[in-house]
Amino acid sequence: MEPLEQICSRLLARFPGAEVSVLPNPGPAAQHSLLVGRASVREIAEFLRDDPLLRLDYCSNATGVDWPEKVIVDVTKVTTPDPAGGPPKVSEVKTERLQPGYLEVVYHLYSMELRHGPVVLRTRTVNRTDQASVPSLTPVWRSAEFQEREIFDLFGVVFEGHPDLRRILMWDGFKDHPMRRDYVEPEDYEWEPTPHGDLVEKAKRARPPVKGGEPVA
Amino acid sequence: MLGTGLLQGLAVTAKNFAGSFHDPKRLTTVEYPEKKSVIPEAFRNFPFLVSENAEDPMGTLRCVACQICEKECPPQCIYIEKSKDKKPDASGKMQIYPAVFRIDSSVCMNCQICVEVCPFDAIKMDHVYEIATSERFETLLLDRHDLAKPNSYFHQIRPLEAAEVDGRLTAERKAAEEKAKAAALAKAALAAKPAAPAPAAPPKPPEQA
Amino acid sequence: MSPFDASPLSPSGGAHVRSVVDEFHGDLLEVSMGPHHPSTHGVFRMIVTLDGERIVKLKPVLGYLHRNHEKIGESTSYLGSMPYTDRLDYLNAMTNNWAYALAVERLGGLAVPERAEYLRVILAELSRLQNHVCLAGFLLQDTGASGTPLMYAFREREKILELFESLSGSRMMCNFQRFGGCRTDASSEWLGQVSSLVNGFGAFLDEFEELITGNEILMARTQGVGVMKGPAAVSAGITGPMLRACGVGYDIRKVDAYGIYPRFTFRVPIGSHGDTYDRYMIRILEMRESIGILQQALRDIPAGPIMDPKAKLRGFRPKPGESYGRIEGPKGEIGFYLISDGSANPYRYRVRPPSFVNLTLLEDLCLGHTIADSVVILGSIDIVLGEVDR
Amino acid sequence: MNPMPTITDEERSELRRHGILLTSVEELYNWGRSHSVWPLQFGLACCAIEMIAASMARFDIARFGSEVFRPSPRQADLLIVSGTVTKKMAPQVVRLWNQMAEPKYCIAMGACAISGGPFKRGYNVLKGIDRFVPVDIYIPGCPPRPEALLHGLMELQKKISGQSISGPEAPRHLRHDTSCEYPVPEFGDHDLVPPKNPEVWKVPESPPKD
Repeated sequence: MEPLEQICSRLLARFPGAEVSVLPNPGPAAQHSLLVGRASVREIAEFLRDDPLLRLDYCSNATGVDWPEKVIVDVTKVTTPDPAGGPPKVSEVKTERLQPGYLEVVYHLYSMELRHGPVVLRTRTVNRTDQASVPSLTPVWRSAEFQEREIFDLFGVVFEGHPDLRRILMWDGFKDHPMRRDYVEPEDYEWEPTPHGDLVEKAKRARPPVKGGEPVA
Repeated sequence: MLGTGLLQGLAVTAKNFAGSFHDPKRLTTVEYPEKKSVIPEAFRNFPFLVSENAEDPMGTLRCVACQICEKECPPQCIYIEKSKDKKPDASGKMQIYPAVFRIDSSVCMNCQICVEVCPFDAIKMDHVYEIATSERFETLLLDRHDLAKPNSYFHQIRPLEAAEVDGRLTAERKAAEEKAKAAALAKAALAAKPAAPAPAAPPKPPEQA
Repeated sequence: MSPFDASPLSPSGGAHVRSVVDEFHGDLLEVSMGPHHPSTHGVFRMIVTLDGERIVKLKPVLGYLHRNHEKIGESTSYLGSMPYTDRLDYLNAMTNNWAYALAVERLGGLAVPERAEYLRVILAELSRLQNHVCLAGFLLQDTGASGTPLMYAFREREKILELFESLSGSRMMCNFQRFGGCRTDASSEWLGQVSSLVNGFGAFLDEFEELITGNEILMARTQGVGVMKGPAAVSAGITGPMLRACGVGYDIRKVDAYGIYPRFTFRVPIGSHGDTYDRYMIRILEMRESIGILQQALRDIPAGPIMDPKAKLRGFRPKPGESYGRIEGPKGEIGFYLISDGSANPYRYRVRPPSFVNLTLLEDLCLGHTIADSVVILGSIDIVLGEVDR
Repeated sequence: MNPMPTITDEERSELRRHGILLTSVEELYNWGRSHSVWPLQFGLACCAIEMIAASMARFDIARFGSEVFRPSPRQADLLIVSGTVTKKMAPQVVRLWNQMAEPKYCIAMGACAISGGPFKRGYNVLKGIDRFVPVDIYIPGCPPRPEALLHGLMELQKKISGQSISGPEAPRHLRHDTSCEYPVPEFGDHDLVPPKNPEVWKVPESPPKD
């Protein structure tokens, strides 16, 4: 299969103005991915599926990843020349910036016809609350149908153009998206004889210790 | 001809039926509870704590309450509280011991990870599986008294592994003794030389994680 | 909307609405099959709309065994997730272990010694044997052959489980693979037992096929039932024996050549009709190929270490990055997608379950058939709910 | 009034050896009940495969009179909860239990059915079926061996044989003050409503022993 950079430049030539970039994977697996903007992900997916050199006709895996907003501390080194003529002083300036949270959808694409892959396709929502939507790729690869429903259910990503977007694993009246990292479980800890971590506190709260009929503070 | 396949299949069934009266290959039933199937040595069900001495199980537990298994246990069904004081272990070294050691056998997934991560060969997997009970809270929460089983029992259920563990532990203890002896000798030698610039390093404290 | 309109589920349009249902406009009956139903292989539910006895609409309802595998995997160490993978597809702990180990080895850049690779192949193929033989038994149970074929299948399965137990300590939940190798080494005695089982397995398969393959009732129940076409299957991400039954020769053992599979000569059976009978036959033929792989592996297995010396059991913290590892499980492509942020727990832990994706086409396969056929079709998909719902 | 003359178990077995069968209505009734326990054909997860294995030729649950796995709860006496009960499945399990006719028994097979087991940390996992259904026998293990299930079944038979058919200790179905209907939980916004049945689920007052 051609390298990902080449696919990326071909995509940029074919879809001018589309947001496409290669997101490197620093790990030893070196499975780099194509980061595609929401607006053009459907056309790009169709191109990847139909291009004779790629023929990525099989979408193996579709999944969501939750990236909550976080504070990133940028450390920049500032060199100030010493007025006394000595070696220049190097000081570190820390600037904090808030990286907005977003939900990411990852597709692993293979070609059954040409037997190559994977190409990892990623796309992101604007935020995690009111604009958590991306176009559905179910019309391109039907195997995304259930998997996108699962992402909708567990992460709360809304897939525009999905033919049947309902909860799939949890019941219909369920309100939360439990795979998000800030999900809080219902409290249910009356009997925890081997508690660990934050369970210790929760177990105590659910069942205050009793000694001789009197609650112990 | 229609029905040949059916008849062929019935012939196989008949062969198996007849065979089930005499052919040991087709006699598969193990008549539990009168007869029990042979349990392989590797079989694992629930963990137990190895104690050196059957008479004083609490005093001779190999466990030093290092809490590695507690941390690594995937379903988090182990709960340990360290003791405040120390007791001599099998080789006479002063060690912390578990004041509370609980395993919730109604949560345990029999995965053997506690055994693999234990650096002291203190926790091993048991073979007992007849533990159905009608009382959940009392019976299924195992404390250290329920969990302690002597090394002789370990030898009985897992002879190969127990022999290997015993050999290794004896070698380690011997090496530790020799090291201690050598250290003592060196110390004595140093003490004999009053001009020694610095005292010898203190003996290494008992290994803890 | 008329119930005979194109199902909104199918992006391909209404191609699957058969003329047979167009002729009648009788009252429709909605039946909820499951989650407690003897032939849904666990807690699976289908909401079936019937016209007479014919299915006009079928909606699978999942999640009755959704036990939060992925959420737990994100709060557990890499090692701690290994025993959980046993419980995904609980018939094939060994292949689940292998897929997970493969993903983590890619994430951490670990190598696997040769002997461990051979052991993995042996265990995976044994796993495939017992999965397929169970599937054949369950499928026949669903067609109405209550008891006998399933009994014979379980008789053989027990022998394989005994081998698993004597090597790994547990019949089903093996927890055997480790990152960079295997947990314990197999003795030559154990390998001898495997070899005698493998040599006898062909005779069992002959007997099993004699019992059932030529059976006219089975043929009538399965031939031409639930026909799947290759292009639809590829688009729907169907993998494993299901895909190969409709003529697409895609086997990850050949395509990805993971482990040491290129060293073995084996064929990939391909069906031509894509119906339920083909799906049954593919499994029987795959078992025969597995026997060949096992014989080659048992012949060639070298002596040596079984763990990568770089690998350590505790405190595994891979560098930030991600990896996707997949293998050909008995049910199809089982993959694990991991994102590491450098800590002891994975940031994202995702299982790509074969039977979940294979269910995508269930409605298309069942439309126009009778409700009794839907049970057979579901049986031939070979789902395990532990993996579908996770 | 003189106390009723009683026969010890030793005397009874001694008589039985001589070919004399002495029995009471209670003994006969319990013997009949305990040796024809028909389980519901109901599998949830991994343990269900071991349950199937127990009913197959090698372990042969038929030797205990329990091979008749009934697909309908109306015909079954025993609910073997074999696997993880999720919150989505819990109402259905309770409904099945309600549909079974008395006398009925429940075996919680495997860690998940007892307490949620390894999956108890999951947001969709019920921490033990005994929050909604009274459980007679708990079989720990993940999964328990088929022999362990047979052992659990024998424990259940023992329990049935020990029941008296009158008085305050009588089993549920012989009393008028108890119901065999249990409230079925409903799906809420975040959890089951109610999350447990306090009539059935009684946590011990005393903290766990050392």
